[in-house]
Amino acid sequence: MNDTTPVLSIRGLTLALPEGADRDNAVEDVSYNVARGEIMCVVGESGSGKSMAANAVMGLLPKGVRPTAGEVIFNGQDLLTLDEKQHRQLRGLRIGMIFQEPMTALNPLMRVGAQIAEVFEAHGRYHARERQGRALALLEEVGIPQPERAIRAYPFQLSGGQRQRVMIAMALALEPELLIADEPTTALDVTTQAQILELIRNLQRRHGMAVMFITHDFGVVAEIATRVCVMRHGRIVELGTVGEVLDNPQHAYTRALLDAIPSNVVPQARDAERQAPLLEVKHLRKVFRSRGGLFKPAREVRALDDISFTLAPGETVGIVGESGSGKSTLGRCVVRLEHPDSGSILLSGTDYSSLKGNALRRERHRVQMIFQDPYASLNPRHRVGYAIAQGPMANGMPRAQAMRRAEELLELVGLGAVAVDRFPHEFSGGQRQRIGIARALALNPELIVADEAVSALDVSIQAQVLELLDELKHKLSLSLLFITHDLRVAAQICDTIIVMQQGRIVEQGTAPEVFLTPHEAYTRQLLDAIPGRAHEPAIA
Amino acid sequence: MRKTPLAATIAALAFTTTFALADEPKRGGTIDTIIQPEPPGLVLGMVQNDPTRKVAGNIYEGLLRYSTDLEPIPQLAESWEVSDDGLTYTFHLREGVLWHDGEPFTADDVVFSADVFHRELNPSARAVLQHVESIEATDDHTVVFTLAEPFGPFLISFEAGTFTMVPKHIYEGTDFRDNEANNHPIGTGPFKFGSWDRGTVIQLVRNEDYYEEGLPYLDGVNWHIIPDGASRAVAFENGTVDVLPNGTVENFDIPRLSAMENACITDEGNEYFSPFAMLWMNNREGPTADKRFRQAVMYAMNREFARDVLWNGMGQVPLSAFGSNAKFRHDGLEPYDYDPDRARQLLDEMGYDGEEVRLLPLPYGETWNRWAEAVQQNLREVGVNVRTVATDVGGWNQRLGDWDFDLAFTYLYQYGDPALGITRSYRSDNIEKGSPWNNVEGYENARIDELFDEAATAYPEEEREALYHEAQEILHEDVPVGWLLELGFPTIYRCDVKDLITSSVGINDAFRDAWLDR
Amino acid sequence: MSFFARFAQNRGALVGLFILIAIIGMALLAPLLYPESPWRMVQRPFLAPMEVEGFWLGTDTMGRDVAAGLMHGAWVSLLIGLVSTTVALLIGVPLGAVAGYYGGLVDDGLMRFTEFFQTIPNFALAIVLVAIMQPSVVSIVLAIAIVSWPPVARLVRAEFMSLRHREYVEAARLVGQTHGTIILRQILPNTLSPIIVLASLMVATAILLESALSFLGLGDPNVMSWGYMIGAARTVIRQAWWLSFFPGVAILLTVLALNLVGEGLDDALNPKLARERS
Amino acid sequence: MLYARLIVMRLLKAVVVLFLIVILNFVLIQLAPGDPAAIMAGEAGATDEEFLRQLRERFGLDQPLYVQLWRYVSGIAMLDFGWSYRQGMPVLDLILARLPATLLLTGTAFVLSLALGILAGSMAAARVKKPSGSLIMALALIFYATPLFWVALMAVVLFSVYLDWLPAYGMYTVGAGHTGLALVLDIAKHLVLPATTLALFFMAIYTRMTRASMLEASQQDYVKTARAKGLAPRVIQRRHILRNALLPIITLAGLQAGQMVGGAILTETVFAWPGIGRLMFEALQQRDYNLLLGIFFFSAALVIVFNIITDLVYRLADPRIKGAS
Repeated sequence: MNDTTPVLSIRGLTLALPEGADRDNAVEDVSYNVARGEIMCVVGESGSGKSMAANAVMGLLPKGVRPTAGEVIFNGQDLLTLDEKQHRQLRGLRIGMIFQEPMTALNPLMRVGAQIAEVFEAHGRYHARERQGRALALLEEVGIPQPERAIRAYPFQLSGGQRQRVMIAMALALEPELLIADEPTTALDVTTQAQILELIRNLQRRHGMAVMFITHDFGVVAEIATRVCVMRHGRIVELGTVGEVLDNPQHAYTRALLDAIPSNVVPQARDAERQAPLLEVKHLRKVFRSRGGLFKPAREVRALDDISFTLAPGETVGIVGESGSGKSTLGRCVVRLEHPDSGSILLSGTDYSSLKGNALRRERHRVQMIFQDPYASLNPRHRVGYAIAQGPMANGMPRAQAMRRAEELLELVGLGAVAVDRFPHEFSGGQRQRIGIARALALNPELIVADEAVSALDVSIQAQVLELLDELKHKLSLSLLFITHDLRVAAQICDTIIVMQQGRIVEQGTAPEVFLTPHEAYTRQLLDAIPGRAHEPAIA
Repeated sequence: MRKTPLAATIAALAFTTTFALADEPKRGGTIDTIIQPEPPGLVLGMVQNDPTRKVAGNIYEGLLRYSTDLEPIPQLAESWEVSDDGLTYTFHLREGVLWHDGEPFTADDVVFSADVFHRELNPSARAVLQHVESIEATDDHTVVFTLAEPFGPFLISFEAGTFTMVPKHIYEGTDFRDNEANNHPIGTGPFKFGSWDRGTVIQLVRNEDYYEEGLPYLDGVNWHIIPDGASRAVAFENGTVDVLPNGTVENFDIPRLSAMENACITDEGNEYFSPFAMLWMNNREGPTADKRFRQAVMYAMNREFARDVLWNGMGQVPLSAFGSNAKFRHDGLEPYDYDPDRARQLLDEMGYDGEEVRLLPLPYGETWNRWAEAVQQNLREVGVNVRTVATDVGGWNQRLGDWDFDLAFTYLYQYGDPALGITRSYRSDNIEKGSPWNNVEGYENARIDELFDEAATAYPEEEREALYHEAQEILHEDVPVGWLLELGFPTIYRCDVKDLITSSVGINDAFRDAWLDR
Repeated sequence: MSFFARFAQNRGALVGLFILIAIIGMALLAPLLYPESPWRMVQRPFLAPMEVEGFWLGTDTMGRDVAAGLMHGAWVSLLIGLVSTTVALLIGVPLGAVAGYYGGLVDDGLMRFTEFFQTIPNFALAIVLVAIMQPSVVSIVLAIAIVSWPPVARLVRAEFMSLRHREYVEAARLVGQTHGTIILRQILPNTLSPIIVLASLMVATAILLESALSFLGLGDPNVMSWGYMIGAARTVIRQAWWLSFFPGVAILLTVLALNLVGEGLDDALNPKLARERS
Repeated sequence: MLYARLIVMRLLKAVVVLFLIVILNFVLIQLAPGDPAAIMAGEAGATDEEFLRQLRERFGLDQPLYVQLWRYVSGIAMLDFGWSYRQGMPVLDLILARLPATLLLTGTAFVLSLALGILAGSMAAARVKKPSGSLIMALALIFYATPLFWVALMAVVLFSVYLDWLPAYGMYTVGAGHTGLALVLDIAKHLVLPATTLALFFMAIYTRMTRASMLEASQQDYVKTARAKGLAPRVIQRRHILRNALLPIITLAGLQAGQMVGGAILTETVFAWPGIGRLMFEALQQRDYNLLLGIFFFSAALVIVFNIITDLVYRLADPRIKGAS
């Protein structure tokens, strides 16, 4: 079905970064074609330069980045030679683009309909009155529920998935020959992601567009791509059809990336010796009330609704759910960053949920946490050694001893003792997450809560950190409450998995049970939505 | 009975002659001038502050006016007699005078004003009235004042601002201060109250029924309210206003403004009040309690410099407590010339140890601030440790009233006679907390009290002179206060405004005779 | 890139720094170059600039050397600016920190208090305070501080609000650090950049405020500040433009310099850039 | 209706704030040295105990402080602001007579500064790193750094004295007897200098704020979206960047209201503008407590009303706030 005449042809493209950047070129000598009717996936980890070529196509290169070699041919025209005005005539009309963050990509102050109509206006299409009608038709096509209402809505009134549909509607408004989608599903929940991918695939088939799809996720690639271009450090590592690349990767890097993807092979559940539970959560409830104040009626969100489970010493329990499921609130309640409304948390049989003030502060060392964001979890003004040592010091350990402990821990997480005197910004994201782990270990906690501890990391790094956690788990017989939105990650490391939805536990069981023989529809839905799952055996 | 109408007639004749020499007055036109600050009210007698006197002096009248050499001129009183014992004063009122509301002005109004209105409301009038035993209207146009004992300055106390004639038919039996009419003052003067646009302008309009034939020449006077000194100067420069009454512009602007084409300047019209700048020195405690220190201050200050730089060379450096146009001035005293060495010597003698001396400037504008800075520097240069304490009017009043100062600037009016203006600052029975206008410095000298008492009631004038001379010698030696300068507050006006200043109260009743040569 | 390199990228900031150093130099050199009191009447009044050698900026209404006043005034103006800003920070930072860190009712109460101060017109309040306390360096500094702390409190509060849920702050709570330690060691250091930038602008505003108070006659008569010089020269602005011109320019340059430096600091310390870099 | 409820609630809050302001200022003023009676006596140049006693009794200053406070507060509750000691008029009359002038001055200056500031700021944002953009910013910085009263003085010297284009002071030509359109033009002419002077500083603030805010907004994703649509830069600048950039400016403008009333004190003094700023300064000097308190009450009320208006405008401009409820 592929029409082989390329709509877009990138040849030997080199884009120079401004002086002082960490490398000379954003992309170097990149060549690939995107043909009508195909979805070309550009894959790479952060910093690979995968979006740069797309920006060059759109004429939206960041400040300071400029082409130094090569050409970008679109319909026989070298886009690099166009001036801003000529480029503008192509944008929206013949090339459409959708972005990663649907939350911020729409003007918050304009109604959705007006924003779509703007595309027509920009290219002088239709009479002003007709534009709303066209916009409505587009909203219908991208499957927004109640399009008549949506057209009058402001972006904040729509969900993330709906906003991404609006973005797609805008990009498709003038039936462009080329659609560029820059990580369009990364910010979405897995089930929404599946729907959007489905939508893009359908629209692409219906309109016969060429699509350039940029992503970091091989699962998405497997789901949608016709052809794949793997990039690393601004260079193309591998280029081929989806089958070639996924099933028979030629380059070591591609293989490494594919290997790093958490697989479907679920490790056997360890026989948790049935001993007294370390953590007992009983009937935990938590309702968030937005302080409506004078004018807004107070709104209630049931973040936790009668949650009960146990965690045995040395066990890893995974909490899985989409955003809004209450999984993070659960974690925060267990570490006592939030206070539950009712219910109890017992730690080795003693009540941990009713402690307050100084009593709580003195007991806090028993439960520690590994945070999600490697950038926000370390104080940029504190040296790494101090960041780790401050826990023991706050609990009465002399400074010198605490610093020695920090050195040991940094050795343990594989950073080396020299790291103590360095600042967080000198480390990469993966390294920082190791520091975060070291900090959590510093107080010899009975329980560690890991809240999306690997979600912000690139797949390859993610794999390394998971490996470290697994290793430490065995070495130190850690008890872990592992919170994630990613079922595959959970399956890798957890003994037991709890699936949450809207503050309730939907299903819980051993990892193989939940992953391979789910009982509940929602769990199945989650599993089905995992991108590339159909392709999984091939990848593995 | 000594009859004085002759003197009055001569004075009046003298004025008529000056008029005759000038061009024939022209009728019509409105004069724009400035009032600063905005007066609190326009009912003279109820309010006696300077801006009220300036504006309302053209609405209200007294029994007498005073020429620039302080001789009485008839106003509402056509003539008057004084008994030989100096105890009975008989005033014959002008007939046919109407209040602005059309009611006739009679002797009853005079009695009411003096005996009821002023006794209740007016502290300056009270000071004079305490010498008065009775006031009677013998007929519609004759009033007799009987004094308990002779009071030398009695005849000079009838100036409109102090002894205003107010309409009995409006005020009698009412709460004076809450009277509705206060918003629309009713007088007998050449101008009627027109309108008052708060913060902007007070307009006076010609009194068509004025008893002096042909007067006033002007159709009206607009008193503009412009709070900023620089803007006031600009208003004169760009022709918006024609007359800058004394004290309305900063001294530094005066040379420039008076040098303008068609601008005239006069320092006449200050004679009645003769503002006298003084430095209160606290006689009670601190270094200033020592006579030598106070003398040192007199020698340390360069008063000529202050006059020349700050007052444009206008005004007189006084010898001692009596100003140059004060009656009974003693000319034979040795002046306190600028002599820093003498000052240092005196300070050495007394053993001044560098104790801090607080200096309060007068919070009435920049000139006074500069002056305080100059005095501060003068004193520092002879080794006095001075700290200037800034205050606003409220703070200044309170500190003086509480005697919480070492040195403080002020200026006081002389009111034409030592018994009215000068005595109050030195008599020991005038030491009382709470007022910045009495014997604030706390000077106590029994001989001085005696001399001033005798002089006030001595009769006739020749007897007073000797007493006052002795008093001046004592004061000159004791230096109870620093005598800084007799201020020359000039009035600046367009030269085509004619016959502006015709009495010793200057602008306060200036527009009666003024006319525009346009 | 080092802090100074980032700062120096902003050419305006360099110019500002240069001017500021020059002004500080003036303040420091004043006692050496003009050991006599600036209040001394040393020459004929109203000497125009360059008219007499040694009096390059002329003399004022009383024959005092304008140059001497300007140099000594630099010291006073800077001091008033710095001290009042420090006092304002001492009020605003703790208030904002406590409000932002604890949130809830504490925050509500403190913010109502702050809003209350912002409802009274700033300059009017300053005037009243100086009038009540009577003009002196101390009362002026206090008045300026009292009217200028609310923006500090708001800024610090906003920073604390955004930082208190940072993961590193939560981590610090989890390891058992006390609230005091967290406020002082974890959050406060991270709010310093915007505070420093704001403070540099506040010094400038304070100098302007002082001059405005002096203009209305509410300056301290014992110290020669630039504001005093303009206030005193205002009445003779027509005769002697230089008397208000030079101190006016001095204020202008100082405020300008402080603003430029503030912008440079903002560039160099900008938390957003820092976040991107890290 | 949401707005009605909002306004009612805000007004209730305002009453509390105003009440507190009255009490605070009442106490503050009592701390000032001197009292109105002494000052009025002082102005008369002569006084005696009797005179002071009369005045104090008349003003009620002989009562204990709490009685005075209670009288004042209960008066305010009935919208009775008392009498001005010095001016001998009801405070309310005095203030209402002066308020329009201040509203006209600050209102004009506000609109002027906001309009020009936003215009200049968006021009500078569009010309970032170009000489013309830098020039705008340099000018804004200079206006920002120049003392307000100094500009006012210079403006008078230049435009009134040397060029004689504009009147130097006052609100209208006294005695000219203008009516109707002539009066409006006359007032407009008098308004030019004070309003411009007052506006300059605030214009500088808005210019800088607009530019910064627009540069920030232009980094937002939705601007990239708009560019991807092929919209012309002009349209993007206006419809996407400026509109979003205006939100923080509305907030700032609300906060500046109080500053502007404060700035009006200086402007009104220099230009002899008969507004309440000047009246306040005079009342303070005179220790005219009732008048001063009344002015504080009104200017605070002005600030509050202004804040409420800003809030409403913000709500109109930002649909998210409305929708959140």
